[in-house]
Amino acid sequence: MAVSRDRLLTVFSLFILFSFLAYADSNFSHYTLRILQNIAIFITLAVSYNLINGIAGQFSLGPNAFLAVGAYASAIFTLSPEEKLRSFIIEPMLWPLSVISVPFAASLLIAGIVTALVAILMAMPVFRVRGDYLAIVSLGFGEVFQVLANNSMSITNGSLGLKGLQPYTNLWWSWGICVFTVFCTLRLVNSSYGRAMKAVREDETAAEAMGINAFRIKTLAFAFSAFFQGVAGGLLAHLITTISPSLFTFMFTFNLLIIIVIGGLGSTTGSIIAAVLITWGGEALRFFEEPANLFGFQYEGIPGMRMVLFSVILILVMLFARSGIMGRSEFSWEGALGWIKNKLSVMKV
Amino acid sequence: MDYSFALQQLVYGLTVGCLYGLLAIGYSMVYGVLRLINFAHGDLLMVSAYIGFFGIVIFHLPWPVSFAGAIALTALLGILIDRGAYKPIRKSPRINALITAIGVSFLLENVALVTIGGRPKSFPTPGFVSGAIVVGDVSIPTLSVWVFVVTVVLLTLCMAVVKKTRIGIAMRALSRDMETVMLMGVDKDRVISFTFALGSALAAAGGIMWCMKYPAVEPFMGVIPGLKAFVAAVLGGIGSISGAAMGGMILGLAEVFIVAVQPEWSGYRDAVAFFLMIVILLTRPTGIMGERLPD
Amino acid sequence: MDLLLDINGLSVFFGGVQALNKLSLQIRKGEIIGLIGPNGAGKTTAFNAITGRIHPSEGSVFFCGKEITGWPAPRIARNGIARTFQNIKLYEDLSVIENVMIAAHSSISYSFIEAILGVGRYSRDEARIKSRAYELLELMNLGELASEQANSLPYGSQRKLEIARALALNPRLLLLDEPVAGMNPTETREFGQFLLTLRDNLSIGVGLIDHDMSFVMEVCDMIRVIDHGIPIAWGTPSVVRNDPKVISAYLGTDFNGAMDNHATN
Amino acid sequence: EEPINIGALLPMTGSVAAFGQMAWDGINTARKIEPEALGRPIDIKLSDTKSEKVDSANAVSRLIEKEKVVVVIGELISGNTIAASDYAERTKIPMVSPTATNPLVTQGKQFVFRVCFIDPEQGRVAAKLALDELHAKTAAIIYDISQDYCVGLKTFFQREFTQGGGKILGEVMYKMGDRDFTPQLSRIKSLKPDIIYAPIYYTECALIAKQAREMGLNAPILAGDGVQAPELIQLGGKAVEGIYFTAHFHTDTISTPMGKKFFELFTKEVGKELDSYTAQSADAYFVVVDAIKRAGSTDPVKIRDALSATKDFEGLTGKITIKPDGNAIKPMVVNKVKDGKFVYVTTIMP
Amino acid sequence: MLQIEDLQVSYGGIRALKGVSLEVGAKEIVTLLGSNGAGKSTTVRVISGLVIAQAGNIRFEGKNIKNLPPHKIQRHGLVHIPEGRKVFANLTIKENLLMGAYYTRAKSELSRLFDRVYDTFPILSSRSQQLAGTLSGGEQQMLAIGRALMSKPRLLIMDEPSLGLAPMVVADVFRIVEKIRDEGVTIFLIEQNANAALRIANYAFLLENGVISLEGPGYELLTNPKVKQAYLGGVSE
Ligand SMILES: Nc1ncnc2c1ncn2[C@@H]1O[C@H](COP(=O)(O)OP(=O)(O)OP(=O)(O)O)[C@@H](O)[C@H]1O
Ligand SMILES: Nc1ncnc2c1ncn2[C@@H]1O[C@H](COP(=O)(O)OP(=O)(O)OP(=O)(O)O)[C@@H](O)[C@H]1O
Ligand SMILES: [Mg+2]
Ligand SMILES: [Mg+2]
Repeated sequence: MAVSRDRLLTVFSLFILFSFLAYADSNFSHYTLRILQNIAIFITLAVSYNLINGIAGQFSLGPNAFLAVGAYASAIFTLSPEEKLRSFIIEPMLWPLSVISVPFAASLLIAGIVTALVAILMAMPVFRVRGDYLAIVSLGFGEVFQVLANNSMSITNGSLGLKGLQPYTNLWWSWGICVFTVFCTLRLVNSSYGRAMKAVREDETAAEAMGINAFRIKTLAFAFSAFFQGVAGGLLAHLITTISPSLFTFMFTFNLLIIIVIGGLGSTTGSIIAAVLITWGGEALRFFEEPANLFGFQYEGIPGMRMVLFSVILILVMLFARSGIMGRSEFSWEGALGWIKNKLSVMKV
Repeated sequence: MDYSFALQQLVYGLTVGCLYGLLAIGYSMVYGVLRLINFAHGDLLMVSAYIGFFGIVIFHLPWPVSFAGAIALTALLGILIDRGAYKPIRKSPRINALITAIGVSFLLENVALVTIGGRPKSFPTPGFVSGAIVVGDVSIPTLSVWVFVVTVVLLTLCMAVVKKTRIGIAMRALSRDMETVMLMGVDKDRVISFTFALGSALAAAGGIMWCMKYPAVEPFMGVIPGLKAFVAAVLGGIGSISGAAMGGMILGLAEVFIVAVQPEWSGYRDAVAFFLMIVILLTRPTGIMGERLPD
Repeated sequence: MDLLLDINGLSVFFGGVQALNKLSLQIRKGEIIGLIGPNGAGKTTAFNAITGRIHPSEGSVFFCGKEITGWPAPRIARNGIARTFQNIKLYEDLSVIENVMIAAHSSISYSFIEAILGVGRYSRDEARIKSRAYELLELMNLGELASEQANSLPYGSQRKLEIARALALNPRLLLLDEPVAGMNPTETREFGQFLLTLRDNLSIGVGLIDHDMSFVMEVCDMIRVIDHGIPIAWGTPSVVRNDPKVISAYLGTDFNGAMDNHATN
Repeated sequence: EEPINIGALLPMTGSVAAFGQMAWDGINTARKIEPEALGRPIDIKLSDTKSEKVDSANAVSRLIEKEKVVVVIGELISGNTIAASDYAERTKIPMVSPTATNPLVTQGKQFVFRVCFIDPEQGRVAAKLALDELHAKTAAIIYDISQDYCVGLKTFFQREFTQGGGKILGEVMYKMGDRDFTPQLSRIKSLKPDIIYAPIYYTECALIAKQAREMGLNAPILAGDGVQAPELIQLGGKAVEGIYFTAHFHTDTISTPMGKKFFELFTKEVGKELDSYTAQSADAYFVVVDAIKRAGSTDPVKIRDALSATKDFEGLTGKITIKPDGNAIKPMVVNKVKDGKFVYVTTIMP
Repeated sequence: MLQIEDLQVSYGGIRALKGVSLEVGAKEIVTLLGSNGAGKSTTVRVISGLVIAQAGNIRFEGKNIKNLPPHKIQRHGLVHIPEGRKVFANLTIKENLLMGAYYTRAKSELSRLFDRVYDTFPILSSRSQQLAGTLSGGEQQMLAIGRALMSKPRLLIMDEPSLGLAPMVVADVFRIVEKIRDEGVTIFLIEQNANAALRIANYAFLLENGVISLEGPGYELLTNPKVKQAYLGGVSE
């Protein structure tokens, strides 16, 4: 009974979300739409990154590598042969790649699969070490991929990057995939596989003593998370329509890390909320770089203030919201309805 | 590759390695005590470089005063950062401290950017470090000798502090069990402050020598050395001081020899360095000198 | 075939130190076998070697007639050996019921694709795992705490939860490492009763390490004593407690006096 | 009066913040000289790109949508300019980059312009300079593999130099942020080239020169426009003496009244020596204002048309003509470091 | 020597201590009994400052020490050996002992302290350079006690010193506890091994559900039928 009610509420709120998007699509400015799409992509990235870092507890610092692999895979597969011919001005592109061109949807799928395969290959070395050592090994892989992208002129066009991608990514693609990712992640987390991931996070020895093959479960989490990061990479590439290795530095990883920790490590809901806050907030903070008239004072606007404030806010949030916004808890209709009822009854009294 | 060429590269590699090592020791020290990857460590190098720069260029202080001031002020800043940003969250999960550290790092960089500006400043090099000693075909820059001597002295000093003094013993004890250290009547915050001060002073000393060698002072100058020092610290086994120094040496030498032996690979230099690190960690999952923590 | 576990000449080295020296031990169905010895004698090490946490340097471990020496830990667990740990290892941040459900992971029949889509055997399996977990919690008197967070339980309940979790594996052999450490004599006595019923109801074999001698002597059918990794005695409780070697290495000379004293109380 | 809004899309934070700050000085000073057009004041809206692509794209759409700018000046880095230009192109708002020299920037675009020459052009001139003026037969190259500017320039120099009969003995690379170049330079030293081509930015160039001279590698260094900043000399000191570089201007060649005015004002207000990023950004501003005036309207499409009809505009950095493909044709200057100063050597006409 | 009045502590929302009052007289062994999770460790952790009390009073030799930081309390001569020994595994025995005497600077004083500990535990002296982590459980317990003695305690709090130790070692530990008491150190002992504890205790308290439910001289509790049944493993007849 409660199950069918929850399902109904979920479907209903998705309906609201997509109606809102339909309204936004025809009424909002392009700038706002772009931010909305960024939000969707960052939710996708954060939710899948949270799976490996928060749920499975493996401190990976390599999502920039996955993002890069996905973005390049999808971009290489959608670019028209003419555009490839034009932009590879230093070394021509490698043959079969130079003539292939597939539809966007197919390229996203390819991006996901290729990235997941890369993750499976990486799992072997990465999961041989633990904790901070795992962090540094995965960070190392992120750097290695960036260097490879810079050097493989005939595949990636080196630091010149790929340009002229069609702006396929739109509100529907980005939010559709975002919702799909969240859906899949939640299902996985609530299944026995998700529980096994949490067990590995809490105590690997105890998990193994309960018959869980920790390496397999970690690899599953890694590949699953990589798949969606790859797809998100494809979306991002076709949103900004040009990519180059410098897009995928460890700063990108730091941003994602900040999102999932602020949201509450291990909470998918938290990742979603924080992705929205930080993506939107980063833009909102631009306000402080503009000249403004505050209470009669002429404020000159200091370029760079945005990042100063961002770091101060980041530190303050960590000092005062110890376990992030959501801690490890998740949104549930049960909880939300209870909360609303509570508020209502308080108001009545 | 002939003999003197190899020796020459050895000199270069050791110099870079010492600089990485010096930074890595501080990293490792703070990590060893607090299990905190202090991402702001590299930025302390930047701060000390600016202080040294202002001391000499703006306030016209003699360089020993200016350098000592830079080291002292950076040590103080290290303590302040700990008290302000890390102390309140000692009991939170480690990842929070990590994010806070990233926040502190962003803050230092961007405050420098907004107040001083992004254009690089030229760091004045005192005369006694210029020139070179030539032995056969190998030229040893005077600065390299200095870097080497200072590193060895500071390393020995740190090892002595940690191994022999009471506060050093307390530091090691603290790394395992904060609560019980308090039960011994030891004020843990004083020990931690001391650790931060020492680590930051090392970063500052490293920063000043870094600037003498690469005299461009700018807000983001600490990022790459910070990252490299982190790698070096991990390579050596985080928490181990001699390991950190050794990790720095290995990284420095590897970077130099990769390019010297295979110039075609110079574009892959970082990749090879990271690859080497990955290989070492695969054979020794807790670094070269890292201790295995039983559960 | 009642023989569950059959260890022969098991040795373990750490660096140059021999932690376990040619240990042999058999555990049959329906039996509780004690493993005792001074601190650092190698008892926990023996459990670790049996369950695949560490690799023995010599010797063999047979389980239900199959050689399992050197198998990885998860595989051994899935084959029916469950254990608890000397210092409790729960999944601390998870709920009590989740702790138990996790142990059923090896019994699920759905793939992760099915899990994501929520089709196929997914729902049926989940329902089965959940009801089984509740059953076990009831058995351990933890039913009411099902949705509590594991680390908020008092110590004794945590020990019980660890056993419930181990039982969720449907093991044929249960290895308990100091289950009553930190319990007072009354709690210990109750636990002993519980263990005996458990053995009889589930007809499993139990291997037991503990330093609480009145407990060990009461519940164990046979006892193996080791010292510095070397087996020094084997027999029924009454034989072992009077063995001079055991007295001098482990029990101490005033032990039997105290025990008798206690028994007559 | 309703002001005319011009967007400035600059990296004010992040890895190349210094370039952004230089450019911002240039645009601001230029605005003081030409504060209005069509009788309306000009308002400059700055938007930071964090030296990143995602933020470049966000920032440009914010400028266009929220700030209602009619034309955008920026970005400085080619990759970021490409990332931003896509949206400008779609919304038909012209964009003028001061310094993005990569040929790909304007490729296939109607609304994207630049006031700098492009890398193939500069590479060609540099090769000619090396062969004819410096009489080099062999060269070694050191460049930053992670910067499209450096990779592009290196490639075009290599082609031209080899075609002109020169020989490239070897090339070594580094990655942005590296500070130690000793092994790369050792390698170059062992090759004994007549000349070292270093198509890189000023900070690295200063450090490379220093490290090269310290190890006794004394071959002349030839660089590109990326090194023209006072920091080259401040950081490099004696080591950068004798470095040749292709450039957009030299303060001595500033001849137009407007240019002189700018130079005076800049020296007075900012007090720094004029660098390439400042000068070119100022030129971008002047070119944009000129186009608005000629268009007689603030309609972006008309501005675009006017921009593409820019002919022999007397800018700070010389006469600028913009071709229909968006690229600029302008004279190239060769400078040299001598006695701690940038010295004018010659001008090469397009 | 130590007086506690109406001590209240909660973890989050859960009340662990609901008003504990007790007193420890000088040069005695006083023991605190209670089942698992009754709040024994919490009580002593509050005393030594590791846990903050919400209400109540703690006086040590007349001075109020409630909610002082742990290192200050220790320097008053109130030394706490935590549950589970907690020796510093990565330090040598000697360094562990030095940690105990952190503020003793005078060489002569220090060597006297060392001598005393080495006299009590000769095994520590012969292995002074060994890493504490490699000691057996019993040896670690001796080290923990020795380390506490280095701090010249007037009141020694011991939280389950016999936990996880072999029977022979347990007997040793209890002998040592008595010996230390005889040397003039007051001892506040928490034990699950209630039989042994009550035998050596001068006075005992029983903690149930966060309050003291029973107190009296050790031998009295030993024969109290309620205690016998609930804590000593006696069978109800
Ligand atoms: N991972 C390890 N590495 C090195 N030595 C170890 C390791 N595990 C155990 N040892 C050593 O092996 C010996 C046996 O240890 P084990 O834990 O099996 O003892 P135990 O009999 O369980 O003792 P206790 O009753 O105190 O639990 C000890 O000397 C211990 O220090
Ligand atoms: N850090 C904590 N957070 C939350 N609850 C706690 C914490 N420490 C103890 N508790 C709870 O407080 C109660 C008292 O715990 P305490 O450790 O004092 O018991 P104890 O009498 O020492 O038991 P034991 O015999 O197991 O050592 C228990 O219910 C325990 O679960
Ligand atoms: Mg054991
Ligand atoms: Mg306790």
